[in-house]
Amino acid sequence: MTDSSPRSSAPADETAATKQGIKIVGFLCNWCSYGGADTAGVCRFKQPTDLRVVRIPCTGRMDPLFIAKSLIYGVDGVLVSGCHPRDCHYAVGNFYARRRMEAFKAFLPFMGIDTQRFKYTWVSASEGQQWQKVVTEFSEQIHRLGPNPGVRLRSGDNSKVSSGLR
Amino acid sequence: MRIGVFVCNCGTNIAGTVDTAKVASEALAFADVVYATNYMYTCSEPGQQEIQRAIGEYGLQGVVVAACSPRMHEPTFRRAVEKAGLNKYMFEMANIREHVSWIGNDREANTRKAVDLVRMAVGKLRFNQPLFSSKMPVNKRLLVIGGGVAGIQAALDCADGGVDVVMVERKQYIGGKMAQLDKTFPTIDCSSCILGPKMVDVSQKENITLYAASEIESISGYIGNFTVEIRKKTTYVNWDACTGCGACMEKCPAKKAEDYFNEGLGTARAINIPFPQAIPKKAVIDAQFCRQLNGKKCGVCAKICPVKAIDFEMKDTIVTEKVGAIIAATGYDLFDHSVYGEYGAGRLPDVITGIQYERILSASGPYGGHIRRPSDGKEPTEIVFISCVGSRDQSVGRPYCSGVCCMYIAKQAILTRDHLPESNSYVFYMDIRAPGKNYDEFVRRAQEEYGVQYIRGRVGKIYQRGDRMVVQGADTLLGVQVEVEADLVVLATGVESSSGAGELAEKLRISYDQYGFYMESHPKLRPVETNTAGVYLAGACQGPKDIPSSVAQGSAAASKVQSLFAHDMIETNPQVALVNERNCIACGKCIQVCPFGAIQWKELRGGIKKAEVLPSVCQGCGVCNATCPPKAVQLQHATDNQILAEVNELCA
Amino acid sequence: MKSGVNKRPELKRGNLMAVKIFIAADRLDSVLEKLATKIDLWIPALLKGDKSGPTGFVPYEVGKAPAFDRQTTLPLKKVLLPQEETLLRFEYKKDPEGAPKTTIALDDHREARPTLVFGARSCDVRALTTLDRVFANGPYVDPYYVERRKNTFFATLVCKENDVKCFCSSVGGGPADMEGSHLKIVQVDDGYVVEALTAEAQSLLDGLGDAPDAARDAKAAEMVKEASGRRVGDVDTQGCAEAFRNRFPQTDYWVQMVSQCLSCGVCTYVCPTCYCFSITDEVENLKGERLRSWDSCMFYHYTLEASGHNPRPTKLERYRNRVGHKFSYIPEKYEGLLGCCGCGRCIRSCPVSIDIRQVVGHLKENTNEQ
Amino acid sequence: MLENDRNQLHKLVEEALPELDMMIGWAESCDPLQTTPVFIRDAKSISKLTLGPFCSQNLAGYLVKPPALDAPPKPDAKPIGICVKGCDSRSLVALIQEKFITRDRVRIFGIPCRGTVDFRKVAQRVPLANVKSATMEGDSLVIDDSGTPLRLDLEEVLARKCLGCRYPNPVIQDVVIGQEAKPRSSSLAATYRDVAAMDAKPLEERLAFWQSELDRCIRCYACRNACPLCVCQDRCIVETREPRWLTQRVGIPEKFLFHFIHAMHLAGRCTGCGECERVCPMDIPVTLIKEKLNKIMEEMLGYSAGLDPEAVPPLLTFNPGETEI
Repeated sequence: MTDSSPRSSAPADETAATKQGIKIVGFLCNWCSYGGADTAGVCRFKQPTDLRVVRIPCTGRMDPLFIAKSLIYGVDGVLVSGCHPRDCHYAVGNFYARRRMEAFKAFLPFMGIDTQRFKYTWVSASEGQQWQKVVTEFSEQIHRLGPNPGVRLRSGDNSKVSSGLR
Repeated sequence: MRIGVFVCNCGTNIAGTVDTAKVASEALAFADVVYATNYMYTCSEPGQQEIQRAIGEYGLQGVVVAACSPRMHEPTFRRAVEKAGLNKYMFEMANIREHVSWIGNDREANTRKAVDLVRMAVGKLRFNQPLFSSKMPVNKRLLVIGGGVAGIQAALDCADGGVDVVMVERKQYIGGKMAQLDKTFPTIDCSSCILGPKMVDVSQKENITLYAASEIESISGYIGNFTVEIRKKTTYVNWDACTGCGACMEKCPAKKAEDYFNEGLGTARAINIPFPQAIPKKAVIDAQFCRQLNGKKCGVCAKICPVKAIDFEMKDTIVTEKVGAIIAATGYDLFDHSVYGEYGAGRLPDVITGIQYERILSASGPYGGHIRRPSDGKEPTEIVFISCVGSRDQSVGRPYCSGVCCMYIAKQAILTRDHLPESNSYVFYMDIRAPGKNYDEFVRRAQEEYGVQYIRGRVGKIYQRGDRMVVQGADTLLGVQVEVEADLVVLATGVESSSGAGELAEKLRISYDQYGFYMESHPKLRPVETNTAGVYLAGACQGPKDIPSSVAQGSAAASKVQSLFAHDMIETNPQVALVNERNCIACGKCIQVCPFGAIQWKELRGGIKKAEVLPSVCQGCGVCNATCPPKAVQLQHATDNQILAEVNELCA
Repeated sequence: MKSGVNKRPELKRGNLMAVKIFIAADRLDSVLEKLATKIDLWIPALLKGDKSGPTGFVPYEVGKAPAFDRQTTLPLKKVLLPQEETLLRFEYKKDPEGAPKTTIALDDHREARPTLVFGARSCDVRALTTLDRVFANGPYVDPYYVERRKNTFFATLVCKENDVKCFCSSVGGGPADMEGSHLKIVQVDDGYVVEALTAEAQSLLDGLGDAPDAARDAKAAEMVKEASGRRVGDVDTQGCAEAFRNRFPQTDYWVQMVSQCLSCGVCTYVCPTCYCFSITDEVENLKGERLRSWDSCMFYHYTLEASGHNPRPTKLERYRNRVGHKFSYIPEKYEGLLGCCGCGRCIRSCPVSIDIRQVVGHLKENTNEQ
Repeated sequence: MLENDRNQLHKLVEEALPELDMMIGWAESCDPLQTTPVFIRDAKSISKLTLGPFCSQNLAGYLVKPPALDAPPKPDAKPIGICVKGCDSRSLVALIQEKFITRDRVRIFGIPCRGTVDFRKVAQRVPLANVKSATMEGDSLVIDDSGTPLRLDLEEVLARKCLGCRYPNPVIQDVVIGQEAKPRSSSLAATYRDVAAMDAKPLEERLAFWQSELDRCIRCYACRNACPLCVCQDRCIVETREPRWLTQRVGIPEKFLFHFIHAMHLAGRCTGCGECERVCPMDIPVTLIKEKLNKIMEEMLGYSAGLDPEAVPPLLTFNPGETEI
């Protein structure tokens, strides 16, 4: 991607307020993706500024409930990134993570939470360019979705929906 | 908690696009932050002194530095706060350079993000706990898995240094692939002449215990304290008695046994010592071909053996060894070229592999060192070498370069000319990779002094015509199709990971790449270490390598082991999992998922079971923490509360 | 805050002529709408669409139909004792100069607005006598409760029919018990006869309707008479306090009675007299809140001590405590008043059909045999 | 038929009781539509044991809940007898699989099941206040509320989980009482009909649905405590401050997170017994949440919990090759 391309930055029609409001939390494994994000920085690959990184030792440490917690309480997007499968620093941590996150991803929309707000990916410490691409695309995706409404009820929005279950 | 925040300008690296003064002043408004400032170069000597001064002056109990990546300077700052009397884990870093100032030019947005990152770091720090390393003794014995040249080098280096070494080799002899080679590039010295003495050394060193014809059954424990079970495979010969006299081989009536050492070019006896210099020089019965073991009446060897070493009732036995470090030197295998239909799919008898050609060239080989072709024993005059057979070919799943083939083809072509001065050699190649010392000169000699014809291009087809073969290929430099009528074709089959490498990696709990080669800790800076502490790599198990590199790695791994063994005790990393027994429900899920076997059962009074982490084995990945349903096991320094605190700062 | 903290809220019974009105069934909604303009109005209502769904007390909204046909799933205690309430807010103030000293600002502002619960049942209202003893009568007076209590009025239904799990009469109440109520509601064929029992309540009825005609008045009186005469439940609670003390150490009895308990909080959360609470501080950066939230003595964490010791480690101790609390400790402390109103909710909602009537009923039997 | 089965159960339990530590089964309660679990240690109480469509409780959980969980059995302890329906037996398999209990610790009395009654569905047709008795006559449920006896088709008042039941017969048992029952479903589609209906709704509607449903949650934890596989019980992280996942607030986010925790901890382990939904006093379809995860596990990883005591729950293992899960 190039810096001159208008599409590479956040949509122009967005108000400054929404731009300011978007917060994406990134859970990055220390060995690969955190390094990849560092590499992207060292190479001065420009990225949107919405991402806030939490450093974890391994995606195997990633309990999907961290993602649930983030999205339920209104973080606008969650990005999890680790070592490529078979390159895990701990041999197999990302294999566990892959299953857990894949199942979680399929589960999220059932509860009414947009699955597009969550992404997991694999980026190695040397893939600065790939990291730039991931962050840029995901940030754009979240900007398109806008701020996460979370799950809070707006006032007066009580039992409007009846159960069609029994 | 009294927290100090230090925001680094990093010259203009950070201050150029982040308002560091504003970050510091906003940080000062956070709960628990009692001091915040920005500084030109926080990692500099005066910068560190500023942190230490503030710790003293403000009674700081925790420090946040907002600067570069923690992968860069976390150790620096940890040392700095430790010097000022804080526990080094009462420190957090906010990465506002690689993750902020260097990736965006919007000063306002960058500053906002930097403030958020500092807030998250402060949030996490509130839950930090001082952590302390513990010490445990080191068992100064080494296990070397694999008795090729890399393993031999490692074993001898360590044994010379006074380390007790246990060597396990799954074949009945040590020496590995190098023992099968005739000469070595680029010096053309005799492989067995340089390897032989080392093999003898292995057998004669008192502090080396050799288990040949043995495999690793299981490995448990951790750095400094591994327990290894070794399966000694049935040889049907009592090696304690066997003198290697070879009388049994001479009389054995089963003469059509597979000759593995000669790569199937000849035949062996069912009871066999594969080559005269074999170490250990002990006979082994091949159960597949032995008449006695296949229900026929025989037992000739048992009758002839002067020391009564033959034991047809022998079974596998398991021995247990305790070691403090492990070197994996399991070597490589060669690509099976039968997947290439264009090269005859393994059906043309005179299309052979490079290693078979080594055996043909070898004076101790099946043809006594005379170059003949396998089909009819005729001396070849036109010989074609084809490089990159199973290397650099995505279509067969081998996209990597095997690194050694260009060189051994050149060597074999030179030797061919030495043996058969009238012969012509042709080499079909893609590129010539000869980056070692004197390597390129060597290849040039083959071309210029020995008249080997190098043709840049792939071979499209080989087929039989009369008693010769037609090799059709392209010369991409001339842009023409070429055809060579050859008596013998040698395929430079590529290097692939040793069979069973994956299973062994799982026993060792180390990772391996998609081709089965073991993963080093860091491709540049930790090339012989693995991510499992106490397990090191040597030779081609880590990736294709030639002899000098393998030997260098063997020595490198040995030096790693010796530096480990220079300590009587080792310090453990305290960033490991810890079980809160009160919350543990003994479901055992952590034990089930731990990639390192670092969690075990512990029994309390009354038979109540709880999980227990072995801090010296735990590598700190946190899979257990993510898995534990009541979160009784917490990864220190990345606890649920710490991660939640960071998330909470963003939810607020 | 200081005034009236030591005495039980006075619920004056007016000497005035009783004021009665009739509300036709089809006018109920408009009457409630009118009432809601005078006072914060709560009604029992379906919490989920279908007619057999769970019910509870909710703030009235126009168009919301009250569910008078059966006892609510959840009790009305949350009107006085919300499941979660902020007791106070606090904020650390840092010196803008960066000096390490911080000061703290507290805000315990609260507001109790006049509230009417329209359609309570006598068991629910009677249950408040227990809560009053704990929160209002000293020695520790809870201002949050007291202020709401003083400002809350109850229009109570005379119970037309009870189910097999009701036992109000066994614990001192009854289907027509108006103890603590301000208005009495009698359901007649085509509407409701509502009668003010206190002076304050009388003003609430102003302009809501006319007096019932003689036939309806007579019908209402007849229904009240029927209900007053109805004895609901046959649990013998005489001497239960002492019987409990005897049973206390008999583990076998408790094993036999409550082995099936799941240790969940249903019985306590649906109980109108259970008031156990927890207090936690929730802090975000410099600001925080002190929360009071429902807790349950059936939970392990309720009695978990900081040391890790738990005096009631299993459901047996916990369930025993619940029974003891209602049928022994409270009566012994408060002149024989039982800590149970006989509403039967704990029986109705128990996932494993534990019946507190049996547990209490057997307290006295064969005490020595067990 | 039911009578015969009950007699058979009494007889078998009578024979087995001397070798048992105790027998866990169902007994009648004060509510004709619901049973209560009963723990039988002496022969004279055997007659309390009952069978039938009101035996809704899943008894498997009693084997592993505190205090049993905190005190390991003595080596010489006798086995525990337990009655299980098809769905209950899967919970038992899961508990054996996770090594909470050994197979030889339990003597399993398998009860082929024709479905259990959801009393809330009965309540939609008849006010529960006066139900004096409820009995089965063929495929009908006869309710006596001291008026004309009301006849309800059993199918109409079955619990939701029963409608898509694939395993009415116990998958593990020592003895079987009565005749084999016919599965109501043999396909994923039938079993997960409600999940599919939910999936078909737009995202906003799903969110509104769960907001409205979970809004009623009072965090009484009955769903958790009734779950035979919620083995943490008193150590559950929804109540702990260390670690502190949740506050005591009763806002929608807290309730969402609570139910996410419950669901994720059961992912790949839930056997779909429906206890969480049955016990909910607020009538929240909490099992539906787990059904979705069960469906994901079946479709994505080909795993169905509680069928194979030797299997490893799918989230406790991995397969390096599954790049396209």
